[in-house]
Amino acid sequence: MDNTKIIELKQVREHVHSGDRLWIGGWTLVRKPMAMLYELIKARLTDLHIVNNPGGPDTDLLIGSGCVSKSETNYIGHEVFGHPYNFRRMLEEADPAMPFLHDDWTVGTGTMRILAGALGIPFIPTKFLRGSDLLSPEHDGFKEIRGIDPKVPKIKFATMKDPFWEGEEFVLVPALRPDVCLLHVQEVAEDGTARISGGAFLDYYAAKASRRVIISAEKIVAQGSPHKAFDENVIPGELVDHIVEVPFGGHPTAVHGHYDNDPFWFQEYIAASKSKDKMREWLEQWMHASESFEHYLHKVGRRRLDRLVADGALGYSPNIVRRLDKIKEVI
Amino acid sequence: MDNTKIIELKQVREHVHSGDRLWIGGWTLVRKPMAMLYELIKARLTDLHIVNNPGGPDTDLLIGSGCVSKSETNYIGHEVFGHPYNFRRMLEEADPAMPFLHDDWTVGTGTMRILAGALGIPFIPTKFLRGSDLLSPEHDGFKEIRGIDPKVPKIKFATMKDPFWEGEEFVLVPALRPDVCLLHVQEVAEDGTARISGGAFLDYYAAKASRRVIISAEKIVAQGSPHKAFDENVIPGELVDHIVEVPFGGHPTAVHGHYDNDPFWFQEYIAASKSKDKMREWLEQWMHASESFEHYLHKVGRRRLDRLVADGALGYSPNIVRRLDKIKEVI
Amino acid sequence: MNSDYSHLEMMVIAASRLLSDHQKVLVGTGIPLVAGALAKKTHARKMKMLMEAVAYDCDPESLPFCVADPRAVYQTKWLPTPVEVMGQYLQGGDIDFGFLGGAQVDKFGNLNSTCIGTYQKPRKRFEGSGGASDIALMAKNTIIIMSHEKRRFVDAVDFITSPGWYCRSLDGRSRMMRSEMGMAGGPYAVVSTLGVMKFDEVSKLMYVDSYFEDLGVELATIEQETGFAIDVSRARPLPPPTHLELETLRTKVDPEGIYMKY
Amino acid sequence: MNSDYSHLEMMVIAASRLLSDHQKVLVGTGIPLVAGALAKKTHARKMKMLMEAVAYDCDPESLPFCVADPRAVYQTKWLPTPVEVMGQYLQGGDIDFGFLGGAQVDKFGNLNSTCIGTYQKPRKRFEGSGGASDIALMAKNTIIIMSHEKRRFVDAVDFITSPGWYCRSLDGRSRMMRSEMGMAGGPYAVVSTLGVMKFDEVSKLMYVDSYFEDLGVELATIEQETGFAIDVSRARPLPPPTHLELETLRTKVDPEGIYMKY
Repeated sequence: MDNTKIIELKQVREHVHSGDRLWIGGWTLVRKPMAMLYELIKARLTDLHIVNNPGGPDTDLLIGSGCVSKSETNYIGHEVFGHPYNFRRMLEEADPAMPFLHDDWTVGTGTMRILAGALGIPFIPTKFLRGSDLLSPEHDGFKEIRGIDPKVPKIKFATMKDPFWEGEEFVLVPALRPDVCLLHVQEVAEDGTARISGGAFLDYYAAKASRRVIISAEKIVAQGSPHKAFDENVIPGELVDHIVEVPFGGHPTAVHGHYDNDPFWFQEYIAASKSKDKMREWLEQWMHASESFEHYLHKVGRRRLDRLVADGALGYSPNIVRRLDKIKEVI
Repeated sequence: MDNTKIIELKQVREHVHSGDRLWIGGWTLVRKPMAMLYELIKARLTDLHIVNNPGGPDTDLLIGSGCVSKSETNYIGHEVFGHPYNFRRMLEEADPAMPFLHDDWTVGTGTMRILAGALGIPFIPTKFLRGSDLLSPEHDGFKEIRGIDPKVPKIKFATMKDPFWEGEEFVLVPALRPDVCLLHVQEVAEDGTARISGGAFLDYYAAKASRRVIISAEKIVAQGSPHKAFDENVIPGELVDHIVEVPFGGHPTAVHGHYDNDPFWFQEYIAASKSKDKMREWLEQWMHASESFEHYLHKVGRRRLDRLVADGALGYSPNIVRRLDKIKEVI
Repeated sequence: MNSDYSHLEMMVIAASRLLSDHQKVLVGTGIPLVAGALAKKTHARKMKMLMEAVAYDCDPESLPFCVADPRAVYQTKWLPTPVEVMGQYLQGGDIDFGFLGGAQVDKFGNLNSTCIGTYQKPRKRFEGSGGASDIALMAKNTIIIMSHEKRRFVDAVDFITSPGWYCRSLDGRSRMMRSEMGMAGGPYAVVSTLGVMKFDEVSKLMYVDSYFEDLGVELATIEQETGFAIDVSRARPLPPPTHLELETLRTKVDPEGIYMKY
Repeated sequence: MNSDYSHLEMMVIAASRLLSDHQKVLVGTGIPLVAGALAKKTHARKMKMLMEAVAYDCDPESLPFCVADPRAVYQTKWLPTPVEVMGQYLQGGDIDFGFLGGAQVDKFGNLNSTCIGTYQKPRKRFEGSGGASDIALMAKNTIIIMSHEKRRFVDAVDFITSPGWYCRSLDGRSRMMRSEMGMAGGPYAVVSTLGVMKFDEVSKLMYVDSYFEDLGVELATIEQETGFAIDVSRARPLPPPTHLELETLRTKVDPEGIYMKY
């Protein structure tokens, strides 16, 4: 087996560029490719155009790091852990020095758009969006750059009457076409074949729709028994350009069968993200002052990581405390 | 576990009606729900509207039995075994007593159409069909019934310019909306959850897009270990209305891991299908004079069936002779 | 176990009572998940609970933190992606109940989870729709669950993220009744910390259907905490939690108090 | 092993030589499958062979009988459905070579697998497109493989199932050059029982690129068996099969002679 796809974590910087439309795999708090994103932050990338649907700490953090100029997604947040203060601040206190455009969508339309991207068709009809202010032309967050920026669809949506069946009015939405797709999975084979457990979300579709695909995995494995394994092999190696082994590479998000969310990280991060100054300190300490991801994990500490480790049968850790207001009682 | 979905094979007749749009699962020579189709033939159903893509001996046989008045599919044939003489005869020697309309499609568009059906959207754009005579309005096989028959889309296709990206001209094709979907699978759980190995083809999509779903299986099983099994559970029980256990229920088509194609069946069937009279005799002998599917299998004979049984590791039988012209040399 | 109970608990219990066996219920992250899990573990064992990211028929042993949590897939029989759950089941019209929260709800059941103020210059920006807009549009019925405060129960939401009964027209320029737009579904109930609201068959305006009398809630309290005139004439007291409901909620559904904040 | 070989074998070997490592090749049922398997087992081990119904990277131990045959999935690493193979990989423009047969081919490489005579009242009806039309349209290159007979190599096919270089316009009323319609791809070669034909860069007309001289084929034979005037001026003899090619075909790819009819 050739292993020419294997890279070092730091090399991720060579394959993601300022201005790229970026799909980040996983789902809000789960299986986010955090270690790879940390590299982009340390490389001080700018002008990223976020297209993942939805976003979690990955997206809020990239925004707070000044890496993002555009996002079109359905949600940015930390679920019950708390609010996405970096994202909020960008919209509530627009900063002329850091232009940021946001275009709102929904999970249903984000799904249809990346499905259209995977199918290689430029648009797809959907029943979603009707009745919502999201459809109103004045709420088109990319209004001012449509027809100008070639990485943005010329219009946000179109409507048409179904000519085939009952003649209902339908909404057409444009395909999502990410330039680069970053995923974190449980296992990847040397040829790039990715194995995911506990839900693949939109990872396969995003890999198919993207021009470049980089996968970090808890473990790089030899191909193993193909006959047995094909049900778990979610993404064919052919789609994958580069792979990198990063144990705990999804920290602080949860990776089914490996580890759970790290509530300590969220407690500290969310507190810091409430102000620009504290956020700057947090970035300095956790990103720029961490020479490597190993160094970052060392700072997190073995004791905390051990606590996150998933129970084999359950797929998650029964030991973590999931209420930030009660964390101190326990560790 | 309630088992209210389990029916007898003969009850299939109660759930499929003359005039239904019928999706038949599997693919040409593989995993066709033959035992259930035999019931429809014995019940002398008429006016079926075949929408499966593609068809094999299942479709040619239903046509030869006089059960079908309309088909919209991309292929009807027996692959290398021989030609679909019943289908051919219907088009080459139109019989006013047996009106039959056929509308030609492609695997790509059949796939997009059933995908649209599963998504609940009335149409979908596709890159396929351009450049082909299949797009020409004069070759619309359902021309005379469009706008009249509510089970047929009002138009065959539409074209439009992509308003979002490069402005390419696109073809829109209508969703397929089967009334009833018949599938044959390896295992089905009592709640209807279907397990398929060796390729699911379009079975899941068809089940999702259809109003009623009936599944025959080599074996009905208790639910088993759900955590372990979910990768193989292709169709959720919720979609499934009725299930029936029929060992060899896919004969003479191949069922991965269970048995292979029966070349003897094809040899005899294809020879008979070359003339109307011989076809009538074949139907009498193999369909109407077989009181039950067990009786049919008994006529096929244990020796022939044993020879078809798949090797566990390979998934197919290494023992069958696949050249009809050489069959006699071997058995 | 404490025999006292909170408004939060009563809200979740009242919501769970609206669900029953043989329904397919799509639950959003947060409180809806708690109410769904409670129904499934008490009176609606055969209810199918779906989550937008991953879960088709989910009966978690431990409360999922979000709709993609590994806890949501434990022991599930089929593991879909959002293409199936949202693209096919929800868009296909197969979901009986959608279960949503939000920052604001108005008298027509429109929900806002986008922003306060204008969209272009929001005073307060929220996380965004997630799947809420889709669920409110395509589920056969929607249940909204939300703390009852005047700033949340408003005459008209600042932004219609998720359409209720009187919502945005397709050209984005006016507002129309949902039925005029050929949209099925619509809000069935709003369950709050004070009671359960429903919508008038004809006017589609919110009214009080029942209230938590056992917790000392009076109809005047509801009127006071609602930012528009609300009909309370049809209201009746809701029976307090049963022992089974409270015990299941406290010991099996949310023993950590993640949402119930014990 | 016989050192003689047949026209059929030379056709399959000539076709397999057109494939190489690192290509993604979508093969149709029948002879294309034999040629694909031969390439994969000789000089193109890393070629990915796809089949429309089920196979993504297929290297069967026993020749599949059709594109859904259990033999096609033996040892594959990823098991797609037609939604992935056709809807995503082919439609997405990811297939390097499409490999097709048919009943008729014309001088522009249009293929007919639908009918002889008119569509409405065919003299002879065939099985239909299957995936052929899609593959001919969306693969980056198409290889056509077909027995060389005058009735098959025609001036214009009775029905354009699969578009070649000069095909049907979008309104169905006229014919246009493929490039004018914004369609990529197109026929790269026609491999027959007599030789290998290609298409002129400018005129897009079929010409003879090489012929099976070792089997006694003369250019006059090809002209005779072709139903339109064909340019033979560029033709050169094709090297006969190597020992490895013949032995692999006979002992590993089609030992049963299913397609080679020993």
